[in-house]
This record gives sequence, C-alpha cells and structure tokens, in this order.
Amino acid sequence: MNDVLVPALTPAARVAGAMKGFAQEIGALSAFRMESCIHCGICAEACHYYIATEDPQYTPIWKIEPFKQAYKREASALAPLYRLFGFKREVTADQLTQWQHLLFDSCNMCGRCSLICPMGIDVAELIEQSRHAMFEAGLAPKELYDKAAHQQLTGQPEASAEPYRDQLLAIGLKFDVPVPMDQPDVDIMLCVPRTDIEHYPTAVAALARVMQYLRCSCTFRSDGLVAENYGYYAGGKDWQRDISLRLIDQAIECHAKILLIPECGHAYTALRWEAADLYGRALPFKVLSVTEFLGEELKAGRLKLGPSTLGTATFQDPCELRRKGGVNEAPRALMKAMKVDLRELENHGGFSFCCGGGGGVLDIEQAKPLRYRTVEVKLREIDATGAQTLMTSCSDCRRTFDDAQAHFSWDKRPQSLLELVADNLLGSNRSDSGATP
Amino acid sequence: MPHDSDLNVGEMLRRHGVGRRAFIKFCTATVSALALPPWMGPAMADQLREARRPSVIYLSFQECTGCFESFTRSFAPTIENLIFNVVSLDYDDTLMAASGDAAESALAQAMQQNFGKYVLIVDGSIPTGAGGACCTAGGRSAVDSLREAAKGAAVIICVGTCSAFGGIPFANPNPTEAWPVSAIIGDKPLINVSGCPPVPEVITGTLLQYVTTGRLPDLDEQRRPKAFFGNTIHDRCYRRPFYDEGKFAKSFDDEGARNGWCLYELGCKGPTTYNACATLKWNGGTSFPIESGHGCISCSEPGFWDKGSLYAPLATAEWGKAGDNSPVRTLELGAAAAAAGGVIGVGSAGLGRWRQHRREHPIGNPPEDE
Amino acid sequence: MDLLSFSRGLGLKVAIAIFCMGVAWRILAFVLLKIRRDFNKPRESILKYSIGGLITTMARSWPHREFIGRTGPGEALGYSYHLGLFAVVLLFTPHILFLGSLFGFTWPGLPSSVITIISVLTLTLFLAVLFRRVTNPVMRMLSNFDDYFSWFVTMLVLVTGLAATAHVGAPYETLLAIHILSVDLLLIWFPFGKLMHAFYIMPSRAINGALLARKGATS
Amino acid sequence: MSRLRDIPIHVEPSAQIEPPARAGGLGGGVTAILSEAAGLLEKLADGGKPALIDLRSLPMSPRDRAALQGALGEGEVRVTLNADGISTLYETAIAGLWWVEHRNGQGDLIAELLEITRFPLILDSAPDEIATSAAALRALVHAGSTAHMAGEEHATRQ
Repeated sequence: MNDVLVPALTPAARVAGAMKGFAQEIGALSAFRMESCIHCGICAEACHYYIATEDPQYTPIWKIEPFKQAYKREASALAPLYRLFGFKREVTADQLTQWQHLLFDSCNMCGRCSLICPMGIDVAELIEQSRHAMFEAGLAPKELYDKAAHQQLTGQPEASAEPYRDQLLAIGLKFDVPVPMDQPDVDIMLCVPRTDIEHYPTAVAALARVMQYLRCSCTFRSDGLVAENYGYYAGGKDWQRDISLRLIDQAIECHAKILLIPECGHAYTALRWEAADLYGRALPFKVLSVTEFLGEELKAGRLKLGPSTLGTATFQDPCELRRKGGVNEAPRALMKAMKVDLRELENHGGFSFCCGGGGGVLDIEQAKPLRYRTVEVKLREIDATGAQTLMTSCSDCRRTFDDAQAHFSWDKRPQSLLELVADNLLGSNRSDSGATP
Repeated sequence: MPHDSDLNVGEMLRRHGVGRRAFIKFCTATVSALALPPWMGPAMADQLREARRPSVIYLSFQECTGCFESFTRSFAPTIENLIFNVVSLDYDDTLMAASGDAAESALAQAMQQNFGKYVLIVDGSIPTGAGGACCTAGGRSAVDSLREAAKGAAVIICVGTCSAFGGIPFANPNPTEAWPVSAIIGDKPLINVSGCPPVPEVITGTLLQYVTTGRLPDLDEQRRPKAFFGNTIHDRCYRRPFYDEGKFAKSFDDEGARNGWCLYELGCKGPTTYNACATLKWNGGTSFPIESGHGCISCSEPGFWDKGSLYAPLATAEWGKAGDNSPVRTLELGAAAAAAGGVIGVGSAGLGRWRQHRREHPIGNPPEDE
Repeated sequence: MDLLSFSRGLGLKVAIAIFCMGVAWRILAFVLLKIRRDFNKPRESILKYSIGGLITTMARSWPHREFIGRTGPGEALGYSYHLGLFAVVLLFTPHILFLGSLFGFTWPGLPSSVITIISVLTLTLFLAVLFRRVTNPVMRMLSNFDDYFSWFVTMLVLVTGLAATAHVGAPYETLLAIHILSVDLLLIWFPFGKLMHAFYIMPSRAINGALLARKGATS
Repeated sequence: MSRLRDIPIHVEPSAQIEPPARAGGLGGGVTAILSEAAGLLEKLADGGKPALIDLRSLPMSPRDRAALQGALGEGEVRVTLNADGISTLYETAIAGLWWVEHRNGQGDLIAELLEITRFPLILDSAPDEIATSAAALRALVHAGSTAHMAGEEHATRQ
C-alpha cells in the first residue's frame, strides 16, 4: 500500500484543525482539570523526561499549555475577557509545531504525573486529549500518522512480507502448537501485537500453548489479528475507533465472551477503557489482558505452574497495564507461583518509571536521542536491584529494552512473563515444552 | 470680680500668700502630670512668674456643662484656686456673679481690652439650624457670638468632643445642624481637647501648656495635643497583657469580667481611641472606664455616637447599625449574589458550548471527508 | 462615612457579593460544559470507587513515598504558609469575632501574642514562596500574572494586618481600614484567579481519584 | 429620707498587675532608672548641669519603688518643706542623688523625682527674695529697737 503523506496544511488550517480538536476534547471534566492547575510545577518531579534532562519544558502540565490557551479563550467563564484583552494568546501554528516535540517525542502518556499532582489533575489524560488536537492540526509525527492511516485502511500498521494470518499459522507449525484461526463460535477471541509476529514469535507460541493447556475454546480472527492501535498513539480519535471496531466486530462475529489482549500496554487501554466510549455503547464482551486472564486462571486453580529455573528477577510493570490499567496483582501472583526470586525496583508497581518507549515514542525517529537519555534512568534502577533478569508483560517495553540493550550493550535482555508461564506449565500434556526462547 | 490684669503672675501669687517654693512644687507636679520632660518644671515656674496673666474667655454654646464640671474638678495639681490666680478668667457665664447686661458688657469689655491676646475657650457645638436660633444668648445666636469672640482670640481651645468634632448634637440625625468650632472658624490657631467630657487634667494641662509656652503644643491630625492624644487607650491599657494572652470577658458579670480580663469582646473601642484615660485616669487617678469594668466607648473620636452599638466588638463587620450585619443578612446577600453569578455562569457555559460547536464544525472550509 | 466604616460596611458587602457571584459564575461556567458518558465497564462498584476517590482526597495531601524526596521541600513550604494563614485567620480573636458577626457562631482562639509570632513567620514563608517561584526554573516558566497577583493580594492582607497590630505608620483606625480594604480586594479578586483552587482542590482530587479507582488504577 | 451622700462609696485600689519579679535581682525598670541616674551623675561629676528623673511618669509598681528606695539607701540630710502641703527631700546614700517627694494640702502624692544635683533647686532661696527679705529684716530690726522701747511701754501698758 502506498504511504499516506501527512497532510501539508497551511498555518491557518493547522490552527483551525487544532482548535477543532481542542473543542472536541473540551468538556466539564477537562475544563475542571485545566481550571484547577495552580502552576506549582510538582508534576515535573514525576516525569522521567524532566528527571533525566532537568529541562523545564518537559513539565507535564506545560505540554498542554496550548490546550489551556484554547480552553481559556473558547469556553472558560472569562473567555470573552480573555479574547478581548488578550490575557491568553491565541494558539499559533508555530507554537503547535514547537509543541509536537513536547506532546509526542517527550511523552509516553505513562500517567506518572497524574499521581503526583497535589490538585489531583489527571495530566496524562489532558495530554492524550491534546494529542488529538495535534492530529487534527496535521502535526502527529509522520511515523505514527502513517502507521495509523495504514492500520485504519488495511488493519496492519505497515505492510508485511506475508499476510500476518499466514505468518501466524507458520509460527504454529514451527513451534508445534495449535493456532485456531477464524473459528465461528468460541469463548475467547485472541489477537497478538504485530511486534510479536515479527520480532517475538515465541510469545505468540507461548500464548497458543497456554490456551491449549487451559483447553479454552478460542480463536484468532484473520480480520482482527493486530492488537496495537496506532490511532491511539497518533491521537486520531476517529481512526482509533475504526481500528478498535475491527476487533469488536470480529469478537461479535465469533460470539466471544472475552476479547483477550496480549502482552501489550496501550492495546489494553485502547480496548478496555476507551473502545466502548468510541463505540458509543457498552461492549457485548469482557476485555481482559492475558496477564489478568492468567491470574484469574491461576486463582481458579485451572492453571498450575511449576518452579521456574530463573535466577533473581525484577519486574517492569507496564504503565498502561498497571498504573493506568489497574491490572495489579496478576503478574506477581504468577511469578510467586513460579517461585521467581523477585527483586522489586526502587520505583515499582503503580509508581514505576516508564521504559520510555510507550505512547508511540519508540517509533519516532527524532525522539531516539532523548529516549536513550530517559531509558538510562530505568536501566540504572534495574541494575541497582542486582537481579539477573528483567521481566515484563508488554511487547513495546520489551522492544524498548532490546533497543536499549543494543545501544548501551546492556548485560540484560527483557524476558516475557507469558513465555515464562508457557515454559513452566505443570503437567502439560506435552512434557517436552516448546523451544525455549 | 475684675482682677488688676496688669499684675504679673508672680505678684498675684504673693498677694495670695503663695510662696515661690509652693509655686515650683505646683509647676513640677503639672509637668509630671503633663508627662513633659521634668526639667521644664522649674523653667515653667520662673517663666510663669514673669508672664502677663492671660485673659481667658469661656463661651458655652450647645453643651451639657459636663466639660465645665470636669474643668473645675481638676484634682492635681490643686488647680481650682491656682488656675484662677494664674489666669484671669474674664468671662464665664456659669461662674461669674454678674448676669444679663452686666455679664455681656463684661464680656465686651474683656474682648475689647485684650483684643488679639485673650484665650477663647469654647464648650459645646455650634448649631446653625433655623438661622442659629437653636442656641441664643441675649438674643444673639451661638454662631454670631462665636464669630465675634473669635476675631480677637489669640487661640481657640475647643473643650469637649462637641466643640471639637460636633459630639452628640452632631450625631445622626443632627436636628439642630450642629457643627464643630473648626467647621465655622478656619483662620484661627485652634486646639481640640476632645472627650465627653475630656479628662480634667487634660483641659487644665493644655491650657497651662499654652499659657506657659505661649505656643500651640504638638497636635495630631485632629489638632489634639499629642501629649494627651498621642496613644490609643489600648496601647496604654493595664489590661493589655490579658488581650495578648487571649483572656477575654464574654459577658459583664462572668468569671473573666470579675478577673479584670480584656473587654474587647464586649465592644471596648480602646484600640481605635486616642486619649489619656488609661494613664492619667479619672477622679485624681482613681480609675477609668475600663478599670471600672466597662469598655471604652471612644468618646474622644469624631462620630463616636454613630459607629453602632457600644457593645458590638470592634472587629465585627459593619460595626454599623446593630443587627444590620447579622448572619441572616450575610446569607441573603451571599445567596442573591450567587444566584446572579449562577445566571452569568449558565450564560458563559452556553456561550462556551456554542463556540465549541462552531470550532468543531467550522463553516466555510468544506468538512474533510473523514 | 470614614474609611473604616466603608471598608467594613459597604465595601465589605460589595466584596462579599462579588465573591459569591464570581464563585458561582466560574463554577457553573465549566460544570455545565459537555459531560461525556463512559460506556466501558468499571472494574469496581460505584460505591467502592467513590470511596477510592475520598481516599485519594486525603492521600494526595501527603506526597507518596516515591515522590517525597523530590517534592518534600516544595510541598512543606506550601503547607507551612497555608497553615500559618489558617491559624492567623481562624484563631485570632478579632478575626473570630469578625467571622462570628458574619456567620453567627464563634469559637475559642489562640492568644494574640502567639498569633503575632505565627503571622511574622508566615510573612517570611510568603517571601520564601515567591523566591522559589521566581528562581525555580519550572515554576518560573509556568507562572503568569495570576500567580503573582494572587500572591500579592494575599500578601497584602498579611502585611496590612501586621501593620495594624503593630500600630505603625498611621493611626490605628486607618491601618485597620486599610487592612479590611485589602481583605475586600482579596474577596473581589478571589473568583477570577487561582485562589479558586481553594474550592477546586477537594472535588478535583475526589473526582479524579474516583475515575482512577474506577479502573483499579493507581492514584 | 436617705440622702445621696448617705450611700456608702467604698473605693478599692484596682488589682495592680505585678510584673513578675526576677528572683533576687532588681526588676527590669529599676535597673534602668539606676543606670540613667548613674549617667546623669557622671555628667554632673565632670561639670554638667543638674538633672531630674520624674518617677511618677514611669510605670513602676509599688514593689519596684520599694526596691529602688532600698537600692539607693539614705544619706545624712533629710529636709521637710512645708509649702502648700508637705514635701520631703533627702539625699540618698549616693551623694548628689536626692529623692524628692511632693504632697499637696490633702496629703496626696503629686510629684516624686530623683534630683541629680549638689543642692536641690527648691530649697534654694531665690535672689530677688533675698532683697525683699533683707528689707523686711531691716524693718524688723528697726521695729525691734522701737519695740524695745515700746516693749517697755507695752510692758508698762499692760
């Protein structure tokens, strides 16, 4: 498919687009949040971009300054006065262009700033809303915009050598694990991050094996294979809806009761917490992250796990799953069951630092140098635990750490929690478990 | 009782058998009472003895004679006889034996004889209502008498809040359209000795200070001598430690009041009142209002009668008409204002939504085919 | 009609009216904007996440363990001058009487000498806060007219109050009038600046806390 | 019929607030007065003018006054002056420092001072009085000699 160029808009059109985006996002809640900010600057102290660079421009609430300007001039109590006396300047095209770096390159939407604000403002959500305006202004980063456009049209963020459906079946064969495809009537509908199909086939195999072990009636759907949602990253709300609709329609078609989100952070947020709102009504099925699902299976006793041979390990809680998503106990319950010697990070659980790759930043080329500076914060923290292995349950985190490992020739590589579970299934009907990663 | 006015003070004192040492003692005591520097005592004594005995004219207008009572009650120094020897009181319709035409001619003669040199003491406010008819003496209104007397006065000493600031006659609704002296005579040096009545020693002290130094004492913006009106009652109140410790009487007979605690919560206006009550005290240093258990009512301040209840604490809002600032009134005000604000708020929200709508569906450029 | 009677009479009435009107206006102006309905299934029951919201309201008053190292000094400074202000305004006997005359009930206060000490301390903290806002690069970048003017208006009340108790510079009645006029100014400016955060802080924490708790997310 | 003045009025001295007396040492006020007096005395010593300290205008509780009096002690000279009430002056143990106390006809204390001088001013006889008193004495002497003569007449007249 041809590349869709990011529309070259005139400055006026850019501003109009941004204002349209902001207007769509202004509501009682976002207005209340922007009204409550007292400019205390504490949110910077939570943001790994500010911590790594000490550069004031990365203060989270500063990233939504254009949104505040738009709101104050358009819909606030004193809007007429703001406009008349120019207390708040109109948003300009140059300003928007300058803010692209702040809203995309230097923000993973990880939500850590929302935990520290003394006024309780959910800064991360304001940033997500501001991205929508940037998208409408044609200022979404090219890499994200193209993938979002491509995924909205074809279902895949970028073209692939072979259709993902065939690659998936090939993985099944290679790892000798059943990969149910397009079954008509199942309990669970599966999907995978296209990152796993291309980079981590073992994770796909692990998912299939676990499902086989649990004897779940489940299936992949060739028209709804990809878990990622580049509309969410680029801020294109309509595209995000269309991309989610693919999965929703397929789940409805195969009468699934559960739509299982694989080890992918933003996919969970996009499906679990935002798809229904974009869809306009409640989803007729449950949306579970695979980690969450395995946690439930473990608790229910259906999933039995043996002790893993892993040495000491530390766990990176994916921001979208843990801090923003609420998948809290499952990962540690699974690791405990596998007798993993867990060494917690200094900032762990809901307060853990972001790996720096989320929110689409991993795909933005110009964000690379800054990303490497921020991921150092995380790497130092991981080394400080003295654990031999780093585990996580999100493929974007995994890719970020791999990329950092290559860049810094770091002595560790990220290990997927799902794969570890797949390798330690107790009494699996196949004693020779699949090829270890 | 015309005195031989060309005798100086010293000769006059000797005529009355008052020795030099007694006079030095009197001056030392006066200086101490006036809180003036002690070395002024002997200096005052020598200076006074050579001074010409100034002529004093005491005119009473719309007043209750409370100030004159206070004037003659002055205890320290033993003033009553000495003041009449030091100063030749040429006219005082309360004290003088003469009356009717004799009194008026005495007044005219005194004014004519000492034209430009006599001290004019005025007591009481000057009513201008009904052409000054509200206060007349011998067919002449107070306003005319004052204007005429003021022409030849070297200085005018307004004794009492009535002459100084209008006092109670001046209070709302002021039926007689009473005015303070300063509102009628503008071109003469004037000293206000306010108080209702003023402390006796303050009147005599101010008079003596002028007589001995021949100049106006240091005056504050209200033209009151700073020697007596320089500090607030609150700053000189012996109960101040209780104010600082937060010990307040809550009612006039509760444990706090009996222990002599601060009367701030019972409406004491000490903090905004400048006078010497707390130091000189009344009745020869016996006591003063606060010491007797009642809050200061700020009688030496302008408009003290119109500042609302004497028992509403100084800090209450409005400090105005009693009951006007009751919580109910505050609630009504707040609710009405909030309602108005609400209406504007609804308008703002409506306007905000409308502008949002216009921004979401911009007219003009065709909607992109999304 | 001298200055004190005006500041405490008409002036105060106008100030209270503008204050109430302004607050109602500002709150309704955003409360009545679009409220988007959530269709996603909450992780907790409405009761549970409402309680979660209340917990956040208290919890957010103290920095989390992970943040205290970085935000401790800043928040401590902010807290101390707020506490100083509350102590002076709510526990100084004349203030209690003033508020009592407005609202009808009074309560015991601290001794006046203690309050004077506290207000001098609060004054220095105020200056420290301004120094921090001007020197801290993040705060300096974020600050606008509203931040500095709101600080100034609150500071003015404190300074004039101290001047009034110290009887310095002018007769007490004038100082008291200036002090109450500065309170009137504060009341008038209150709804149009950041001081509105006094009304926003608890509901904001509660609502945002509840929305996070609804997802079972960390808050 | 009971008359107004029959109502018994009993005046109680108000509860004086006693400032906390420091154990043993003099109250803060007393020390201040003593140091001021010392300063004035030093000035007098090297040729300065006499000076006065007005004790009544200073906030002094009865205990402070007693402490001051105790501290200064009493010298050799004590004078009582009968002029419109009794005044007592005495030189304290510190030479040149006189304690002056004036009372009026009713015995009320109307002034109380410390006078730093070689000789209190009020005791001095004024120069102009000397002339008149000299004349009076001369007259007395004259009258005396005639009285002597008259005395005999007087004596005889009785």
